[in-house]
Amino acid sequence: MSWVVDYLWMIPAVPLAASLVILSLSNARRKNAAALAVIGQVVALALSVLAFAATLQVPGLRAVRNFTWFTFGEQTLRLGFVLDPLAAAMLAMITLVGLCIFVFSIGYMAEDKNFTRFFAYLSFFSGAMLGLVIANSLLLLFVFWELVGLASYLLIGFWIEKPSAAAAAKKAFITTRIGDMGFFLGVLWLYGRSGTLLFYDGGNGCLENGGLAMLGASATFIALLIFCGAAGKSGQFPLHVWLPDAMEGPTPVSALIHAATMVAAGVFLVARVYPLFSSGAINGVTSSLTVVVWIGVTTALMAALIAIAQEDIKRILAYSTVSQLGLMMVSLGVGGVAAGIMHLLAHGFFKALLFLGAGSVIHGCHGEQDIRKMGGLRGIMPVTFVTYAIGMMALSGVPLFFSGGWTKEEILHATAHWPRSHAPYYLMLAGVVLTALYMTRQIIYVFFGNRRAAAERAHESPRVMSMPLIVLALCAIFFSVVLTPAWPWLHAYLTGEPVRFEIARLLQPMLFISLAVVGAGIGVGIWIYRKAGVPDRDRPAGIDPLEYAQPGLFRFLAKKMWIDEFYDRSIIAFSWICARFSDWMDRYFWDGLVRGFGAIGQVFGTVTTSVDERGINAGVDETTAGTRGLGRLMSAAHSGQIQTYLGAIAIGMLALLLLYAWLA
Amino acid sequence: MNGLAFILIAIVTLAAALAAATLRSLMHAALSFAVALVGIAAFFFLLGAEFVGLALVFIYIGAVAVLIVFTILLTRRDVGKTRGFNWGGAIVAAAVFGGLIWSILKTQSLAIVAPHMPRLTVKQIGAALMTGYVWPLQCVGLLLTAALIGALILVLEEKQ
Amino acid sequence: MSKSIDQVFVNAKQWLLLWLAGSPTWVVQVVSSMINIGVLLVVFLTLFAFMSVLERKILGRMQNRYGPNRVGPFGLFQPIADGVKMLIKEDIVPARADKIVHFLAPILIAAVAILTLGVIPYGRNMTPFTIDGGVLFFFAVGSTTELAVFMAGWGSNNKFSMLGAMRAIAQMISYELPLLITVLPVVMVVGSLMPDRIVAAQADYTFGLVPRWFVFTPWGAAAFILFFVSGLVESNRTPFDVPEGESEIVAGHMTEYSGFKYATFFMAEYIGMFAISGLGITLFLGGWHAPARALEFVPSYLWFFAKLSVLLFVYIWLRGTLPRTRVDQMMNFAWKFMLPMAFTCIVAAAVWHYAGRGLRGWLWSLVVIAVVYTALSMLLDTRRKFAPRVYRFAE
Amino acid sequence: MTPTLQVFLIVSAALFSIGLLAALSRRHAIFILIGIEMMLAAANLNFIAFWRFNPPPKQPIGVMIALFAIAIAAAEAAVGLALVIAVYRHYRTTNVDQLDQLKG
Repeated sequence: MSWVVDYLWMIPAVPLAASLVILSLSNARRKNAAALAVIGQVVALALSVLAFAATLQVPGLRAVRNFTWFTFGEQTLRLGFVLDPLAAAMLAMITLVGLCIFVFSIGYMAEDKNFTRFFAYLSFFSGAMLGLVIANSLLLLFVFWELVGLASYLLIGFWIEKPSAAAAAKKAFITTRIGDMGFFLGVLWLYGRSGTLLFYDGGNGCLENGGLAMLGASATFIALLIFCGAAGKSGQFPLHVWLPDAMEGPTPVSALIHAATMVAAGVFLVARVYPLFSSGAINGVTSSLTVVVWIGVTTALMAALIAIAQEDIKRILAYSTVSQLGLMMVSLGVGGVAAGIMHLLAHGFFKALLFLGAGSVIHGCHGEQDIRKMGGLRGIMPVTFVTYAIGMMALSGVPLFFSGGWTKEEILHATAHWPRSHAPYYLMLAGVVLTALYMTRQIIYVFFGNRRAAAERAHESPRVMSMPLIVLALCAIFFSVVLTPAWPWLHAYLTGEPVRFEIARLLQPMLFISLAVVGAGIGVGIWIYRKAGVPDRDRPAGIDPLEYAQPGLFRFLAKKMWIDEFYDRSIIAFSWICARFSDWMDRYFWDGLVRGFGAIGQVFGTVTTSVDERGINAGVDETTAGTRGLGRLMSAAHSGQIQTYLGAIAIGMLALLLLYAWLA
Repeated sequence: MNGLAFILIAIVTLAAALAAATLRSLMHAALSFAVALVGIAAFFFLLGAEFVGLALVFIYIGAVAVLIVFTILLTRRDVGKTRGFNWGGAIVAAAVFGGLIWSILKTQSLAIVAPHMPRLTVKQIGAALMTGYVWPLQCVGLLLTAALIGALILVLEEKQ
Repeated sequence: MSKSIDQVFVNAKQWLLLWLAGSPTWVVQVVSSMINIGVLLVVFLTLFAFMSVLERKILGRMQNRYGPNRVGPFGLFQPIADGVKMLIKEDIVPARADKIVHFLAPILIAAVAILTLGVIPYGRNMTPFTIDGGVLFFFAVGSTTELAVFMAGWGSNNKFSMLGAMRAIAQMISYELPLLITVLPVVMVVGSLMPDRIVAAQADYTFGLVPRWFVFTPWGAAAFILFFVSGLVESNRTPFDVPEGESEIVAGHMTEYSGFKYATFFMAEYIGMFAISGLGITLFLGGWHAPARALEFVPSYLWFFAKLSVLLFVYIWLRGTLPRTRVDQMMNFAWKFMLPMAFTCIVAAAVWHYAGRGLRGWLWSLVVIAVVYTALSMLLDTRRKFAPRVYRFAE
Repeated sequence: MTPTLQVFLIVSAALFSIGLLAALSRRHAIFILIGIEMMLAAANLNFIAFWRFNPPPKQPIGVMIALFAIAIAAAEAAVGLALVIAVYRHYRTTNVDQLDQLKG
């Protein structure tokens, strides 16, 4: 079945080609654009399913197709594609979620004037991501990585006319660049050490013993550098600032970024180059992995906390994404790669669901995004409500029925057995609580209680938007079938182990723990926010209960812990000062030098001119006069009349002729 | 017979050519130009190059002459006031003619009669065009296309 | 027996030329060409006369009225009466006209029309002038018509004449391309420009009954239709008689002509028609060959003239049936449909040739033509042809 | 008498000079074009004549050159006349004496 890998390149090629074609379409051909994009995605989905099927045949299959890109000297730079369970699962998830999002955006962007451009970018985005997934060379992966970045930039800033959108796009681009810088350094270093960028190359790829042996100790640093890139893309702690701002883009874009493509890339990258991280591990712990763990923990907690105090429906989801990514990072860090990826996949489904649901809400509320202005929407938009509730349950990890729950359990399970320390485990538990809390808050605000300003004119979204929601909701539920510990099919599939069914494993302590935790979170949420949005005792309607109780803390959280401000004060201010300084240097110091030279030149100039005036000119004038006269004479010949020239030519020809005749 | 035909054709051709060069009415000049071309085609026939002759008639009478008369028509308002005649040009032309004649008569190696030659069939020409001269043929085709487009663009009226 | 009947005219000419035995060859050549020209003139002028009266009679039948039926039996002497009338009519030349041009135009146009007759094989060994590039000659000379028409238009210094001439030239030039290009496939397949060779190439019969005429191949059929339409245009016949549309411009370039000159134009038009039809017969309809081997005993020239008269009847029929097209419609048709189809015919002929000229080639070329035809007819949706009328051709 | 090569050359020389005359001495641009065309035709006549009067080469070079020359002359005529029309549209004249913008 490994022949499939030879045709793997088609999966990214189809959407990319589609996007190129769409770009060439005029703005009037909206229908064709959408149709093309969706068709491209469907084809990609079909191909991905084929690839997936191929991997099902052989457990733990890893088919590789390498080719030489170019050769310099005796060095050959080789690229390649790989098909393994990781890639296949990602492919399937991305294409499926992507398809839903595409269909959804047909409805969501219906009134937008740059409809075609939007779909071109969408196809481009998903194509780039697919390429990233199947890349078997760190370089190729990096290329697609940057393409993904570009696509995200284009899409976040899709509404260019909005300055905030443009700013957000820039922020996203630059922030991720900072990460990619480290990534690229890592790539270079890796190439310098191991001489190959291929992951799997029959034993001497850089992720196989052959390559890893060459790396030795530097593996840690390379891994960390690469992790910079991952952190940038999937919004880990120092570089997470761009992700919430990315909400400026159209909601389907946010869905795509958060669920399927952009942020998944970071986690996927770590999972892909996991051998680098874990090389030289003492019972599954390396320094690089520890860093990953702690960064993940920080991110998860911080984001969850911030999410509690946000008012924008999409920002809340954004921060939840950040925290979920942190969760995945932790899981990867503690060695639960499969768990992390499983959560990534599950998260892909339900986060897309949530975002599209939020999009549907926003669409229904005519562009209102402030949850305080909504409320009581469950009657108005039932489909959205039900699906959104499912998504919320999945996200907050309600066990047994929702995919999110199982994957979270897996992760907690993995975290609990981390030898280094137990702190991450407990912190993750707290994170789960917080997640449940803020999701409860949001859903109460949006769907329950009294109808507030924006909810008055609200309406349910058209079918083209609700269908994807339903599909994704079903995915979010039935995806859990392959996740249960009773039948951990996906886990087995990813790790390549055989799978067997044991109902007993269902009843493990972790189940009850998470039940308790999630229950606590939801309960607390309901208790706090039962009267949210309505005046309660002496609390006015506009004020959040938590804000009422703890204004300082709430403010701290609402201002995102002043991280942006901190960056403004510190990094940006510093660069600003540098700029000013160099500007000053330019203005005064260098300029002064130049002026000085100029002055010297002038002095010389005056001297020489005087010499000229007195001495040389006298002679020159006559010459010029002569030349001018000659010029007049010449120009007289240029009568500008064709026939004169023609006559001249004729005479010349005659002269030549006579000459020849005379010589002959 | 040949000589007779030659003399007739030469007289017709040269007379027509002279008329084309000197007639006052532009239209008459153009028409006599066409006649002169027919004469030249007749010369080609006389020299056993029927195909070239036919091509000449076809291209010049069918296309170029029509083009010329069309142009005359389109620039008609101007035809009236082009009465000038530049005698300097006439002198130069006469000088050139003299020089040519002199040099032609001077070189005795030209006073030869035609050797016997098998008739040149169209098939041969076609074969030559398609084998030895295929690249020139392509180039000419390209040139004609370019000329056509260029001419179109030149005479295109600005529609605004 | 049938042989001798077939060759009777040839033998007669030989017999006449026997009188010149011993005189230099060029005299013989000149005399024989004179004979040819004379015969041509007699035959085709008679044909023209009959054609004119027959056309009127047939049109009459088509319009539920008697045609001319007074002069002579069934009005057959009508042309003579017309001729006399034309001759004794006053010959008016406009005062401001360009006299010479005005005078030369009809002569030139008639001369051209008659010259084109010279290269068509009318029967076995009955080609008046056997030129190596006969077809090319036909077109080369034919292209001079445009100049003549222009002369007529310009010479008579009249806006209707000028407009008519412009229209005529515009449509002639536009339709000369399809005309030429539809000839190319035949030339390609036969590999010669000589009409006799082209006719000879269509001599044989498949299974002894279906003649190998090019019109029976898909490309040939398509090319013949295109050729015929272009021929209609070239000879300014309805539905393409825009240049002399009475309703718009009195009589086009013939407006200022009267009397015998007008008759000359008239004659030239008809003779041009004969010539085009003759060429069409030569190229596509197997020239003077019999439609079946069994009928070969009938003299060849009779076959030729039978085919000719059929084509002429079609001309008349069309004139009686179709309304006059609009100038812009005609131009669009020429450039957007005829030309591509003509090129397609070339391709189809090549396909036919390289697929072995058999049934396979037949089918393949059919496919090619069908595909392009459908594509074209989809591309230029005729609904837009009813747009408000625009004149760009006589400005 | 049968015409020798010289006679043909003389005729073509005469044609050439007449073309030159037309091109040099007439004011109307179209005359210049006609003259040039005539000169080209004369040149073609020379080609054919030389081809005919010399022992036959393997490829009919003279004929070929004449053919190509005719084609190119046609192109030249097309462009030239287009130019004339364009110039006329712009300056409302075709008198080459008045078209001396390039005067030095």
